[in-house]
Amino acid sequence: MNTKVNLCGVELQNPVIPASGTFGFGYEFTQWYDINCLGAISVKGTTEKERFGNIQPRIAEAPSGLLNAVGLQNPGIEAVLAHELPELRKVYSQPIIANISGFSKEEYVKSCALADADENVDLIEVNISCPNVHAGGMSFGTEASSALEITKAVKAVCKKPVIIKLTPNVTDIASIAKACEDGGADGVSLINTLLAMRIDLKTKKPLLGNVTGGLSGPAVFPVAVRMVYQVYNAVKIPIIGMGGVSSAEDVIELMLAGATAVQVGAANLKDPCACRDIIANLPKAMEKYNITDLSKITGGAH
Amino acid sequence: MNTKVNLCGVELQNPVIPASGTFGFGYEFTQWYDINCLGAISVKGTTEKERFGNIQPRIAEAPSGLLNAVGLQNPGIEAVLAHELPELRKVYSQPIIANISGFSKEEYVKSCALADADENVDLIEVNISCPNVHAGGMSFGTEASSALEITKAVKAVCKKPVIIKLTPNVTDIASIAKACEDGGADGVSLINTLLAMRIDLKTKKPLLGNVTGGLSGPAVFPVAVRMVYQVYNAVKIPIIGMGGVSSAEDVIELMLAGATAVQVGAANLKDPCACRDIIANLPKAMEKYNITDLSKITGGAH
Amino acid sequence: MKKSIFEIIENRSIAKDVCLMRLTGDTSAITAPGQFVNIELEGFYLRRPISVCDWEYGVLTIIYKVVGKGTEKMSAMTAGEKLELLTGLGNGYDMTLSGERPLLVGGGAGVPPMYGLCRRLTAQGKRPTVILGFNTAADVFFAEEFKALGANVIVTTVDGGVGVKGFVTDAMKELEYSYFYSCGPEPMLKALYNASATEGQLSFEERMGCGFGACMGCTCKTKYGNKRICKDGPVLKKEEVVW
Amino acid sequence: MKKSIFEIIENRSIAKDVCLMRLTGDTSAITAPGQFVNIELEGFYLRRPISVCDWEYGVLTIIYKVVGKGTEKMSAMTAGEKLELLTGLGNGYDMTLSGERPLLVGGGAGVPPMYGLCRRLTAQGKRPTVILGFNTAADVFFAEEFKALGANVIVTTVDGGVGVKGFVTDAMKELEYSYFYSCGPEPMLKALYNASATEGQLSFEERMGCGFGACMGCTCKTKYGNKRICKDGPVLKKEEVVW
Repeated sequence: MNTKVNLCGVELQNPVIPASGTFGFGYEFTQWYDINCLGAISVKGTTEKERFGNIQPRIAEAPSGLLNAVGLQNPGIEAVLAHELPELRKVYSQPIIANISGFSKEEYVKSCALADADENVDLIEVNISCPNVHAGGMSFGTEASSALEITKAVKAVCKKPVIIKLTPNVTDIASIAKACEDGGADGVSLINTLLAMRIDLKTKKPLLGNVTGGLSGPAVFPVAVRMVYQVYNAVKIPIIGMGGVSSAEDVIELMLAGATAVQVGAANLKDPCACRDIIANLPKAMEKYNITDLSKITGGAH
Repeated sequence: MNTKVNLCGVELQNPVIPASGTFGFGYEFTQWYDINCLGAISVKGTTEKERFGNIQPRIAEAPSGLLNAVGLQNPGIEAVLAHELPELRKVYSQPIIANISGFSKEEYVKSCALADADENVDLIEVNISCPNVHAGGMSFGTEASSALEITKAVKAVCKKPVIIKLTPNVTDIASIAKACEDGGADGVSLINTLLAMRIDLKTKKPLLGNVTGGLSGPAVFPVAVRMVYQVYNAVKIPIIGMGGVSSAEDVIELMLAGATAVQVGAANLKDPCACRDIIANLPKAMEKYNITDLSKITGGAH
Repeated sequence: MKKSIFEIIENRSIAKDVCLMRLTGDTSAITAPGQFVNIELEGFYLRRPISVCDWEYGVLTIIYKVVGKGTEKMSAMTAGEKLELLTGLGNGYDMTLSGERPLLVGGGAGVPPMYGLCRRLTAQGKRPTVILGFNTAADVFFAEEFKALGANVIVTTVDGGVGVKGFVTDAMKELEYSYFYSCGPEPMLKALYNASATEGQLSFEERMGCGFGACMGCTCKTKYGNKRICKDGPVLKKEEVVW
Repeated sequence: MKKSIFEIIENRSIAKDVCLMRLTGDTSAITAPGQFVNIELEGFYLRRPISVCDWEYGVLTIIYKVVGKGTEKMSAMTAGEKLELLTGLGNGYDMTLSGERPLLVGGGAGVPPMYGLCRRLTAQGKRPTVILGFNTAADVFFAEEFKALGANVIVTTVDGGVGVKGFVTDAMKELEYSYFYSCGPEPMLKALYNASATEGQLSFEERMGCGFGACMGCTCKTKYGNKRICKDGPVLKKEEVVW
């Protein structure tokens, strides 16, 4: 039974990757399990400069999910490369995906070039879809033209595979994925969170400090399946599927829709052992559904 | 304690309205409770001609929600006006909202004109956002220009209030609401369902006959709150909020976001008495949150 | 139709992936065998529609197949736990058409509603023959219970492990009957439709949204127009079925 | 930190909207008073973080306020039911700094962690004074339990229904103490921060995502840099707090 997949030329022992922003820089999860069972890790979203992120509260509950408005809290690209990734490398030997956000094309280019030159980084995920920052972020991901522009600029300075992370808060995600492919992207990852909001009935004001936040968790899974399915029809580059994945069955469902690998986000926050358990359950689920080679099922529902 | 609200000049005894497609033509619900407790009823989506709708299966389960791809099954506008609404009127004396869909501007105009002339119809909801039909439907609702065009055309033949029902599957719902307002709409209603999909792991094919379907239920509620909040910032006309409403607290939350009235959809399918219970719980919830007049809280979170 | 709370009296496995649950509660809305109940389960948005096996005043018996996470959860419940049910859903079988010697055909998860029907028909003095179709011997259940009602019972298994080897239609060939009633997977219903010598009634399954006719999720075409399996069905007359 | 299943031994109301729950399970990951557990509840996506009141080998005591649907659901649970907990979360109080006569200040839902702390401090031969602040007499709980530990206990209520009328800081004025430990609503902590004559530790609340440091949902600024309330807190030293 084979769980190996090839993601943009990088072999993963299985397709399960903790999603950026739900796994820190990974090494703290060694308190829960040996993280070397993971397919890869997409580390916390990183900007050129250190960011504190948004004011509190940053978290709200939702039916079958949660809203977050963390706002890219991170120590900045140099600290990430100098301290966080070496710390992760001490306990982890599988691929590392840097996750880069920015507020201008120049910032994306600068951070990606630094990540590309770092020995600990295997792939670069470029987040043009963060809903929780007020300049840049998601705005680059809502238009095909700006998605194309960022992709081209980043690809010009990167030798490692570049994966563009897309927002679901658009009318036509397939056209944006196509623009990324046209710009030279090696892959796309989707979906980031759905822009959402809760109101505190006691104060009668928005519950989150940032007013809106990103909805993730099982609630968004059927939207993720649909978008991965649509994007698979539109592009030839690999897709990392994500959005509410919580079980080995969900991994298989997203791969059938068109994903080559799968990220697990909110589930890590509900259960620190989620990724380990999903990976452990994969062979059993494969057997149940008569799958012998996971790498062969991508797009099988088309 | 006042639960009355005024929706586009029509007084409702409370803001709770069963959403189109989840309540049939209403009269069958009298087997569960006296439907005269409702604020209004938005009846099954109606097209010019009779439609069978999509092939089976039309329903799939989802975390905190369901997908449907019914595809506007209905007996056609003439049969609705001649048989269904009179049947409803026998047992129901509160306002009736006709819900009109179409595949061309001409069809919308024709059906709306017939509804406008019918004595049983109090308001007209124009659905430019059905995700489950392959021509027309949602495509009119994903562009401000076509939303404007349909609105203008319909308004030209209607004396009764016209409410345009919007899709959430867009990058910028506020701009589309604004286009409807510019076209003379008396109100907007949102959100219709989120376009979604499930795959059957046994057959490895899309579970729904229509491939994709619309996600509704509590899963989408935080997206509905966000969109109602954004649209309230963009337009002055009343908003009917909907999307996963399941409790009196949800009604209050959507009204604080900007809704004048609220539709209840998926909850009717899980529990036939959902609307009755929400209405019965409203005074208690109002008391808990120090609300004496529901008509005064619209947009209170801004 | 009624919405009310039932309490589990017993819940046990009676065959491979098949459980029997008895509950106590208000059964007054159940008016005909072949109707179903729709069961709310915590953690699942849609209710689980399960056919009524039998009922009497205050007591409901259902038999359900464990096919997914919802029914798995049901199978782990124990006496004393409570469930919210919608009862009296669907049309059920019309018993007035049975004649003296009706044939009852149940396949797999379609066996349970035949029991409540068989009990009522025998109580009316009819002499039903019952064919119960399963895949293997491990799947067989309720054959003895049907015999205890006084019915003539034929069990079929696809692999021949018990009873007649083959499908339910293989056991029908030599039989004489006045009318037929059936419930089972669609291929079985279709074979039966073609093999049957008389008029009869067929109970269909479809993915349902509400279970009480509101959402049009389970509509199918019939010779008498569109019908909602949950409300206008699940039982259709042979004469109206469109395949 | 550990993830494991606990079984409820008892669960009862001890004051208005306040319940005490004792559970049996693996408490080995709990290393300091002031830590918390994160409880999974069916039907809710996020766990409920609840401070540890006290623990011993195999037995955990928590006291929680019923504030929403999750804690309402918890309050309806009974002995024998099981819950999945993450245990040993947060830093907890540093007891090495207490001195001989520490002051422990708990307000409302901040009272419980003071109990486990008080028991351990008295076991070390310290002589703690405990101030327990509530709104009204109906809200008061655990005053007798603290007295049974041998502590000097002062109760305050805002309306003066029991004990000293006013806030916890009103009861502090004349006291002598070597150090302070506190837990309670932020306005209380702030007042205490200003009124306190010594160094001390304050336990903060914030809306949490994960409860174990992964999501950065509960980060706050301190003089020693950004800290995650769930992992680097919930206890901060007075010297590092930024209001």
